[in-house]
Amino acid sequence: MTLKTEPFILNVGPQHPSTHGVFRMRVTLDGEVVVDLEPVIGYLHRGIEKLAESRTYTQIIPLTDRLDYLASMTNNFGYVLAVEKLGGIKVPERAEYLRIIMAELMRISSHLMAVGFFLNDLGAMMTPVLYMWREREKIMDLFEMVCGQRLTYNYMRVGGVSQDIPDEFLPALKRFIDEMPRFIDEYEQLLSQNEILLVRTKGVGVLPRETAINIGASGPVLRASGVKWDIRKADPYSIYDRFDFEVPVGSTGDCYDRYWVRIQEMRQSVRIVAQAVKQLPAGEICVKVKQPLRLPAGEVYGHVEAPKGELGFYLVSDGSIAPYRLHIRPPTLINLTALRDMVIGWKIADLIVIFGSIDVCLGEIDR
Amino acid sequence: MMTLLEEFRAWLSAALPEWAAYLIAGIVGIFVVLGFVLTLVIVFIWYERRLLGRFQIRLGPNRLGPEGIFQPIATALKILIKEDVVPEKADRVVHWLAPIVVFVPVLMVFAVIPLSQGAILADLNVGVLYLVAVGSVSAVGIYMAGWGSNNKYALIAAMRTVAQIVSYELPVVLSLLGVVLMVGSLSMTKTVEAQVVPFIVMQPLGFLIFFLGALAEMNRCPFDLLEADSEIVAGYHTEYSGMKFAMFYLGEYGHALAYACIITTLFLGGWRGPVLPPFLWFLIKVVAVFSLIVWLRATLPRLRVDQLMAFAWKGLFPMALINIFVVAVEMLWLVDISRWLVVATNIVLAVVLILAWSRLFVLGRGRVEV
Amino acid sequence: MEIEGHEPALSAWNIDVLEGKRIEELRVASQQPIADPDNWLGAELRRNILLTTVDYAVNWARSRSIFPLMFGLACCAFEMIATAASRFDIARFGMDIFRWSPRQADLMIVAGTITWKMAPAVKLIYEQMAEPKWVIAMGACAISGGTFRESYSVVPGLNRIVPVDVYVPGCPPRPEGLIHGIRLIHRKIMSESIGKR
Amino acid sequence: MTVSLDCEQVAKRLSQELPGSVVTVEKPAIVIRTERLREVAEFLRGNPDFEFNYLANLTAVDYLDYFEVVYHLVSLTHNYSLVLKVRCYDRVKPTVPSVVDIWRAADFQEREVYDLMGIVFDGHPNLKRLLLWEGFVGHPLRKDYL
Repeated sequence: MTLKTEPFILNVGPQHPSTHGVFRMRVTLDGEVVVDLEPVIGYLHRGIEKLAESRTYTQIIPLTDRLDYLASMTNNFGYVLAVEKLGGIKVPERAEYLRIIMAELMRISSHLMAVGFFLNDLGAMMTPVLYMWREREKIMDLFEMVCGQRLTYNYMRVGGVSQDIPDEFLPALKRFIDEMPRFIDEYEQLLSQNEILLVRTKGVGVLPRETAINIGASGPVLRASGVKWDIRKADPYSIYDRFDFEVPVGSTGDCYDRYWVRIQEMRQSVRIVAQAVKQLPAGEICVKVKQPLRLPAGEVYGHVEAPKGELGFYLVSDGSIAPYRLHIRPPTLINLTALRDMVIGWKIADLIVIFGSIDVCLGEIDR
Repeated sequence: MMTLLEEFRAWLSAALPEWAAYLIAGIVGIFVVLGFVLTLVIVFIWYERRLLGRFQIRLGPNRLGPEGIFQPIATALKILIKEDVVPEKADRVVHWLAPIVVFVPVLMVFAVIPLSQGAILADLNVGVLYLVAVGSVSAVGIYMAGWGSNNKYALIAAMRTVAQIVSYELPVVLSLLGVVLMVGSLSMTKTVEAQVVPFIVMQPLGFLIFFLGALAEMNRCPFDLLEADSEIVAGYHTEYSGMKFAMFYLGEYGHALAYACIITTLFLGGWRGPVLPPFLWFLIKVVAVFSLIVWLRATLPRLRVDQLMAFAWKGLFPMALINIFVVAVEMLWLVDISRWLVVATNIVLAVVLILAWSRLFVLGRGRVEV
Repeated sequence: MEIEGHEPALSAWNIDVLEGKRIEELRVASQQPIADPDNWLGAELRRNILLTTVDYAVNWARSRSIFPLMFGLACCAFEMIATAASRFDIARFGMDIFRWSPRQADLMIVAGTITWKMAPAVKLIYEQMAEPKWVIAMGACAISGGTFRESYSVVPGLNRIVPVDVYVPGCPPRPEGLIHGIRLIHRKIMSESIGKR
Repeated sequence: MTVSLDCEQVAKRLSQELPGSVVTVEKPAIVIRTERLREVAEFLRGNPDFEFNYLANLTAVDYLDYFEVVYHLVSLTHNYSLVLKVRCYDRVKPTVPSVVDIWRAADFQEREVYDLMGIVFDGHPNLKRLLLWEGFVGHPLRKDYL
């Protein structure tokens, strides 16, 4: 007499404490074990690509702010690089350095949120997140000095940056650069050897190397699986070839490696910002570009190493003031392709941890 | 030794017939203990929110009254007068009964706890047995809540409840046996009197097992699977609001307070203390244990369900068995020689066992092939 | 023991189709914004006598310990969490317990862009909340659709779906702005009376 | 530095290996015949001196008289990059062979192109709308969508 058990479909619905936004997973459970998973997205689809076709090149910059709202500076940076590549616009030296400083600070801030909420999914009641928020507030103060906003900066322009840094920016940045490694040591010391964290994440949700490449994963998810592919090194854009920094690479591709890679990347970003501040030249910050900007007909694919992966902008222009077609390559959507294989066989608690370790941002997935 | 209640009853029986004196004394005793418990629970709610704030480098509630003293009163009053929503397809009776079955055992525990020199409601000579019996009733209540509210998340929480509380009942009871062996009787007042040297020093391993088991019983971190808000939205009390939710909310803190009192009575020497009045000593120890519980809640991440079970069955249960055996042998020979020898052997035993277990057992790597 | 007579569970496909139908119905039904529940404005002037003590006690309890429901949709969600974080701490107002289940929450802060696909979920959760409930529309997207107003998939304003009590403008509004919004909710609660709820 | 391969050489090599598969060469990209897409993809992925094992980006553009599906390929081993294009002129039911079993990265991206542009990828295991809801009428990213 076999007891007929029935799979139990559970909706980890659009409003859930640890889906990092409006992401829904239709999970089929057998008891606590996940048997099947189907991600349902689109709850934040605002049609940015359609709106971009009816806006001039400069008006699109605020749209890109709201893509991955945890890394607005990097979105601006990627979009503006693509437009300059198509238009062949040369950017002054000082603007290049300012862009690098802002992009790397944004990477630290985004990784802080990724690791913080990863710990929150593990069950540590908001405490790690609030400590990491303390650092993020410092970075947000720096950004507020520069462009007056805390989250959606709209700082970069085609041909440079919108405002120069005020004079109290550099001392505050230097103080931040000196403190940050000490804070990261504090997190490592508290978290990396935490017994429960190790037990909950070591060997959980493994993404093998071949699958990672085959699904087109990028960023910390790809590097944690042992693939040494970082666009800042493989295809250096802007002036990344002037800085020396390592690319941390994981070994097994489990949740612990993704957490470890993000912590090491924060250290490398602090090194880059330190070097950039030392070499920061004087000079003007923006090339005079005739508004409304008309790009020559043609197409370009510019990609940038955003905190969550390879953020690409495919821009087709037909010579008018608005792009004919703008496609944004969402790194987090593509990183989620293998979510089903990584989660099957694990329990509900692991499903939340694995999903948290991929560090998604719904603004970018749904565009 | 006459407890305060018996003296009061003797004084009353002079004026009133026997049954009336007994009744009135009982009711007055209950009101005094309940009053003490509920005020302490309200203070603990405030204390936890402020302490959590301290751990998370933020200010806790400080707007109402000096340092936010009236905040829990406002919270409790607000929850009580909120609309009481019962889901349409829910099992009404079970849904209505569950909070009562969870909350009442928590209050019943305080009947046996010696608050001060003679202040104990019922000096049962089977005190510890009563504690264990009452302690495990709330698991049924939580399961009823999970099942009654016809909600998938609550059902998962209900399943986890039964597994967790039943499997942690065993180590808790076995570590209690260690204490009973040392005292020689089940009565709580005798336990407190026997603790010339508090039992936390006499048998550290027993204390450790009891403390971890108690954490799992009141489902506080790192074993707070039941209302793991990052996984199953609000656990078993997802579908509760208003008065019923207030009972769960106060019940949770009542559970923490109950176990804090039990730990102080059994392991930290109840109201015994050198200079201060006994009742103050009792309060200090209870607040100290509660702070430790809140500290754990603020820092540790959560264990997975199967790791929790593995920890209970492979970790705590065998250690509790060994602990009883060693304490029994000590009671036969060592205790006549010198008390401090017992302490030394127990500490060595604790260290050896914990190291051995941390090497031997790996908490479940559990990927089930599907 | 076999469990017969169990009608086969809906396949994923027709669950999606049902959801699509529900979205279309809601889209057609909510063309006009719902009036804001501001009945308390007039009451202030008419009732100049002192609030009855019961009203005052109940309102004091309700306003000083609101349990917010985390309803973060987009960028404003992170400003809402920043308000709850250590620097702009709303725990001081007794709001540090974030309830995830709508049953126990009384203030729904809708922070971010509401799309038509999300609208039924917002409406469902609003209806699930227990009775004395209030809604804050946080951010330009929740107030009027914001930068994405003319998009084909964005609801032009939360008040099409759910009656809104306080609008907090900004994209995203600063945490101080949200705290001011919460203070307005406090003032609104203080001026209500149990009778006329 | 990622070397973007010169389109003429690759086109010449492709027409040697798979005659008749290349339609034209437009500067940054090679336009492939729609039916031969899967062969070209397998060739570019398997051949040792190309080894394009990483599909970076897959998108579609509506040029009013034809749809164009664009594939940005990257070889992680040799650090090459290449752009393939495929055109389909049928506006009522444009179909393009799916490359999901060659590069799994295409799974969600093809579903998104189907959802927003209306191009059917035959051979895709689970071709449903990704971003919009089931009852949505029309495909928004088409130029003729109001």
